[in-house]
Amino acid sequence: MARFNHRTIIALLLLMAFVFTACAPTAPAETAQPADEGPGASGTIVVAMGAAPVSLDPADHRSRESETVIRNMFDGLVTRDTSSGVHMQLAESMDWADEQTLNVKLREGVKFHDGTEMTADDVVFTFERIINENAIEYPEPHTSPRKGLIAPLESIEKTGDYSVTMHFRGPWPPAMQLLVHQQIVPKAYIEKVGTEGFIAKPIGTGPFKFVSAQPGLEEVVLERFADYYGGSPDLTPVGPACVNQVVFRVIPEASTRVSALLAGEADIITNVPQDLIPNLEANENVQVKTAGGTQPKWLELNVHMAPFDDVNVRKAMNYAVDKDLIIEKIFGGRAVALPGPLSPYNNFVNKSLSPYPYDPAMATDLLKQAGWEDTDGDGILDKNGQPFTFTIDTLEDWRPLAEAVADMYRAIGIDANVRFWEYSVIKDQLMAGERQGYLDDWGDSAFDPVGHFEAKWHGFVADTPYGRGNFSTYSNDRVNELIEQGETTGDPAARQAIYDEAQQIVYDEAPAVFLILPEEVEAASASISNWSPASDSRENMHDVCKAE
Amino acid sequence: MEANQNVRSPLEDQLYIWRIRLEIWWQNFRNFVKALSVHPLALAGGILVILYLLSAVFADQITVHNPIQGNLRIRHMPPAWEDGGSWEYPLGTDSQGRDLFTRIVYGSRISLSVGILSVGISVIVGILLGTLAGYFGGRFDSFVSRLADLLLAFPFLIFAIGVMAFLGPGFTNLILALTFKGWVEFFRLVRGEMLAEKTKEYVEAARVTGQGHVAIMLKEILPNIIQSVFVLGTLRMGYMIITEASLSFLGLGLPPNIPAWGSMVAAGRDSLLVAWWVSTLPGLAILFLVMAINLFGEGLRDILDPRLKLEG
Amino acid sequence: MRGIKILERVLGTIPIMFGVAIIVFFFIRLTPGDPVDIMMGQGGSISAGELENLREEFHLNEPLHIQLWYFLRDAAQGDLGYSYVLKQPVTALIGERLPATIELALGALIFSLLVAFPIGVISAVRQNSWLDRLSMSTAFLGISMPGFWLGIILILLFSVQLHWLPVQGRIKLGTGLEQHTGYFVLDSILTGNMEALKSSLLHLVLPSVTLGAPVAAVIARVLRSSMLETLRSDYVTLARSKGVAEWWVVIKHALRNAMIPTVTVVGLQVGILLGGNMVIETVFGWPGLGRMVVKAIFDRDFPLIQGAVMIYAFTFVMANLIVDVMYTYLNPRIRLG
Amino acid sequence: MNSNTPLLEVNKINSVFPSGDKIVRAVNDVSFTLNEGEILGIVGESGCGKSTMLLSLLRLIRYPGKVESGEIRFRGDDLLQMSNSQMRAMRGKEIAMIFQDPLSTLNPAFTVGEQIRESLRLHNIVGNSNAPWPFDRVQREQEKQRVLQIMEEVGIPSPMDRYASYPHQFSGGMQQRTLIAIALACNPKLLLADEPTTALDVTIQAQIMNLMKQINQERGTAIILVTHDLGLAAEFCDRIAVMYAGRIVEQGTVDEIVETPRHPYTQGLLNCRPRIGERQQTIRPIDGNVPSLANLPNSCAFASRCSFVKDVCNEGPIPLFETEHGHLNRCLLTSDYKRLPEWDWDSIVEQERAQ
Repeated sequence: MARFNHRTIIALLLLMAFVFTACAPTAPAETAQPADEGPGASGTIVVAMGAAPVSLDPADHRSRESETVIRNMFDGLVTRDTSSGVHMQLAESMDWADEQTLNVKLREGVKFHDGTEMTADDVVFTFERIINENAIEYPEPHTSPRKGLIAPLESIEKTGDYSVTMHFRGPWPPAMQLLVHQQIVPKAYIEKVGTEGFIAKPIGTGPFKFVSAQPGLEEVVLERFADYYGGSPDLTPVGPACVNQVVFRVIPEASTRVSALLAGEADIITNVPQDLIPNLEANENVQVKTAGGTQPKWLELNVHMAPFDDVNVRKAMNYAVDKDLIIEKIFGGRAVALPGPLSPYNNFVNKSLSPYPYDPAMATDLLKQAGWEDTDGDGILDKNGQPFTFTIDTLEDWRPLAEAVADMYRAIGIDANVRFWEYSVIKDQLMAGERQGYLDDWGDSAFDPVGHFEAKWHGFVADTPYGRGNFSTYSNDRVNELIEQGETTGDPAARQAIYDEAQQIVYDEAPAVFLILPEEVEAASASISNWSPASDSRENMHDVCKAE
Repeated sequence: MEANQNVRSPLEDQLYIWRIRLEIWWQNFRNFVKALSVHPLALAGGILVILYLLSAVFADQITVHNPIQGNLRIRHMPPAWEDGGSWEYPLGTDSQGRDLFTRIVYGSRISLSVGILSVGISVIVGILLGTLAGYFGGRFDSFVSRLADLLLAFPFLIFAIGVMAFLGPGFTNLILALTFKGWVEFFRLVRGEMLAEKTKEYVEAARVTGQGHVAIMLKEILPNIIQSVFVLGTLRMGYMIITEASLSFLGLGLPPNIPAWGSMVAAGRDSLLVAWWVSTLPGLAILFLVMAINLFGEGLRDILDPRLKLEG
Repeated sequence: MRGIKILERVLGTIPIMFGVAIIVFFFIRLTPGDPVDIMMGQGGSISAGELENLREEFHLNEPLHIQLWYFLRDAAQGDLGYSYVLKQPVTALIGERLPATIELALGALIFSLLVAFPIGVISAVRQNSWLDRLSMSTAFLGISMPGFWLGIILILLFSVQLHWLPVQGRIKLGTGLEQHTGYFVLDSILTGNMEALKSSLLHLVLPSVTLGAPVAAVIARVLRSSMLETLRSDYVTLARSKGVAEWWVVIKHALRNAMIPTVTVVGLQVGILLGGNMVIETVFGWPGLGRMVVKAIFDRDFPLIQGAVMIYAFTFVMANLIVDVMYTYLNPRIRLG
Repeated sequence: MNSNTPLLEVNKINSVFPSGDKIVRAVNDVSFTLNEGEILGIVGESGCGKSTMLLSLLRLIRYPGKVESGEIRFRGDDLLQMSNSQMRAMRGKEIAMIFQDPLSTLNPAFTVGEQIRESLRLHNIVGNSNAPWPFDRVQREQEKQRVLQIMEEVGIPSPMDRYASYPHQFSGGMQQRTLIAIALACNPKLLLADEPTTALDVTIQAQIMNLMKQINQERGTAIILVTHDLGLAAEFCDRIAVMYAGRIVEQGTVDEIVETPRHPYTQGLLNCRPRIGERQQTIRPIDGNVPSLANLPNSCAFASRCSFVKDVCNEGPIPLFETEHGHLNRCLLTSDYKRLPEWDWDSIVEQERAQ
């Protein structure tokens, strides 16, 4: 009797081990094989990112991290250099036949990673795969999430082996800026292996070709593409990539990323926490670089809920925040104060606007005009018996900024405190106008008001992009009208005037406290050369080299 | 004199009884303290626990600064004993320039109540269900055990997020999230011990003398089991306080106007290289509290446990 | 006889798994937050129409019980659906990430047992000696410091300062390890790839220590208190009177009986090892299931959450089953419950 | 080792337990001798240190207690001077011990057969292959046969299928037989029995006593039986020593102790034992209770309860007086010191105290 249970126990344990492994159907996949040393190329660069890419299919994602990796494997018709703007890439030349049709002349002799040549068919296939309904068949037929980004594109037709014509529903000034974010995919290859095969082993025209990827894309290994056509002629040096292998690895915890850099396990790390920058700068074999940020921060006030229904109160809230102190102390000087609703780096920013100065006295006066005074001497402003309490809702990521702002409000007698939420939970309550104030950011990677300005400051209109992120429930008819005009006027000067006026109105009505725009901070080991952090979420590894 | 002595009114009887009880209680307390003094560690533990309780109760009297109001100009000031530190902020300041000593003292209020409440509720529920399940067995036992398995298998984080999402981040929701699974451990421990104790002779002896089931459970078996429950309870106290840190690590922490050690440790982690004290000192506060509770518990156990006494 | 009971418990896990799945099914759907909206992220403009057809695609518009029916029907055929965000079949994702979590949990369990048993036994045998005090205070350190704090400190010390151990990840680049089972240590042994073995073990050290420390602390304390009991028992005196050597008395007679209450506690700790390692996986960049579940929960990626939760439930219940079997094996008096 | 030296010679051993600031003198100045094959009974109320004395013989007193002084000569060599490993070789091989509550003394986690076999393996009774665990199958088989044989001897029915069952599956009597089997595994010369039958009911008690009698006669194993039941000791033992408050107050052959008890305590014990057959008998209990071992008077410890107490009893330590040959007792009155005028009382007391 005793012998019997010996055997069952051992049998059971073996069963356990087998079950755990059996239910893990991993096809024998290669981990990062050392790539063959291409001519003149040297070494491997490890880029440590804070979050994992979602997909490697250029048409099936909307995440910055995915774009960071994708734009090293795939090139688009045009590309952008953060300093010098948009340049031709796979397109040789582009000209507008009229405000709604764009003729594109493709570069010839460009090869995909599998050696096949890129032609007009691939470009047409790429864009149709984005704008057609249910064009992506894996895992279930669905439309590309990027369709909205190029919504005005009505159709695209092949006009020659190396030329295509794009037809738009109306004038679309930001066309160039937004085409940068659409990359060309190989038609023949996708039709052969299907989307499932494509995302397992992506083929593109970029400087690097795909080698392998860990589950959930925690680690993506790319290898130098020897016969790369050289990239955009305007961006020297033109030619194949400098380094032999690039690995994008995910390290979610900030201090671990920094430690990985200091320990030499990572060569480049992204979104470095402000507090750790002094340490990195002090270390001689580490270099820290910053680039203009694209995530402006606001504290949006609910304009339909007292006390923020009064414009004086909203202005006072702007005057009460010492942005320079926050920039100097919390961001170590690596941020700029927001002049108004648009980020200073946006092409159509209203240059006449300057940030609300820090003037607590003015703030107190404005509040007094609005009827808020500390009548019962308890240190908190009150109005007909009601104390001025203000709960700032935000995400844990913006904890330091939120707490600093709350401190400053407490200093002028507002009983302010902060609550951290999960975005998906708080979003519905914000849209329903149930909350007082929400501190967050809104991406502006296209440096153009379209896709950014209307989502924040246009009144909310269901089933349209207008006011999708408008948490202050602010709506001004004139501003709405101006925004709609701005989207369709082609002439840049006219657009500038439209947006200037819109920004002025929003500035004066102050539906939000315009806070700061932190810079993108990245760090790399000293052995890395000609690398610079990109603010439009593209870690351009094309020219980056690593001295052994 | 003899006569009226036994003619006492019922009230006087009650008083008399209460006086006797008081005396006995006082007697027990005195030799308890005498026994405690012999056991140095327990004494140290006890004093530390009392210190924590005092700091929780008299937080505003002890501290000078406001625990919530920050001042960015004195951000990341090192503790007094390091260069750059000043005795006005003995333990330095955090990333918002708030005095760390004040926040830790106020933090004891929250963390102590988080620890005590969540462990307390878990212990009570755990013992109640564990005793019944272990003692009676049968369908009730298998039902509760399967429920425990279910809860144990239910990822804690989903429930925590659910609670935080539904009711918003806050103190009571945190307790709810912690006790949701907390009782399972005590349930399984008590059930396991009850199964083992049930087969022992003294339980049969008690049944033979006609004691009811409830009496047996409470008077006979529980005193023996309370030992390991006590050990696990004191360990879980620290664990509960730390879980609050993990929750704020994932973005679900308590709002900053409720200073809690867990969120302080989590918030300070990024600047460990630059300002080690912001995250470490609240962590040490947790450490000493857990250590104090365990040492005091250890001493209490040696004093109260009859078997550990030497004969004679 | 006992084998049948074990089989009973194994089959018993199926209802638990589905029970958990169904509870989770309703729980996450009722929690505020809309997966499609999160997936769309913030940037750029997106017409609500597109949101609508995405919801259509995920059957999110149908009433809950219909959605449940879809889920159960597919799950019965082993198809747990596709992750909304990662657009890969859930079974594949979990299958790839589960071994990492289990390898870390096993590493932590082994570390904690290797540390807890000697400390527990010695501090009981040498009660109130300086060794007892020292081991107990380090045990407290293990209990009271949050995982991420300990992890970051260990990284700063052993990786950044001393360069002894790697900072993060499961293995260094370029070891050319062929994965068959997903367990790197096992794979490197199977394929005889010594370099990969060395690297995967080195990468396992710090995360296992961080995850295992609180578990070791608890086991050490419980083992110590039960050892104190058994060392005082009569059968230990009998063993001594038989002429058994003192250390053998402690190991064979006292420890063997002290294992009984300790095993239950170890069983509970296994739950923490599996469920609680999301924080450790985040700090050490360990591509485990825990971290993926956290992201899935915040993304309201329902199929992925359900799939992962069912696997977690299965592993939890299996771990408890193993503990119960060990409990009856250790304590002959209790028949398998 | 010639035949006339006694098997065991215990000479003024003292066992003490420091607890807090007081010192508990559990065994003080106990001396006695035991010859080959002889059965000595040690009788006394519980708490008089008899069990501690037994454990002291095997040096099994748990820290912080220790055997402070004295000699324990087993076949000539003093056990107290032996090294630990030598002492371990003696335990179980030369001197074995059985205990009062068999259920809590048998290890609940191991099978009965296993616990008996362990003694054999410890002292390599059956063969001596020091092959490690998996390869010593042959020796284990032999040992198993030996165990089955011993189980047969101690009267455990059908040992084949009882070999692998666990202690909690045995009855009280069966468990005690197992303990005896464990003790006899290595055929020791001396068996220490610490109230072996107290936990058993009378019928089983008789079986166990007969078993021990049979072992004594067949194997010549000397036995020290510790019990509080004077009647049991009277039937079973050759000589009896009465212990009170850590001291031996009377020692002698069974007949001397039963017929002519000298010490008032022994007489008290005899009186409070119901004799079968006599109808109305008044049992006169000894009132009062044993003084705490922590603060023992150095004078006669029984004085407070003795009905013949004189003030001289409380003056100083009472030496052992030999009334008949070998019949010692520690009471001034019964030795009737007045009847032996020629004894210089003071010098005897001085001399005794001087040792």
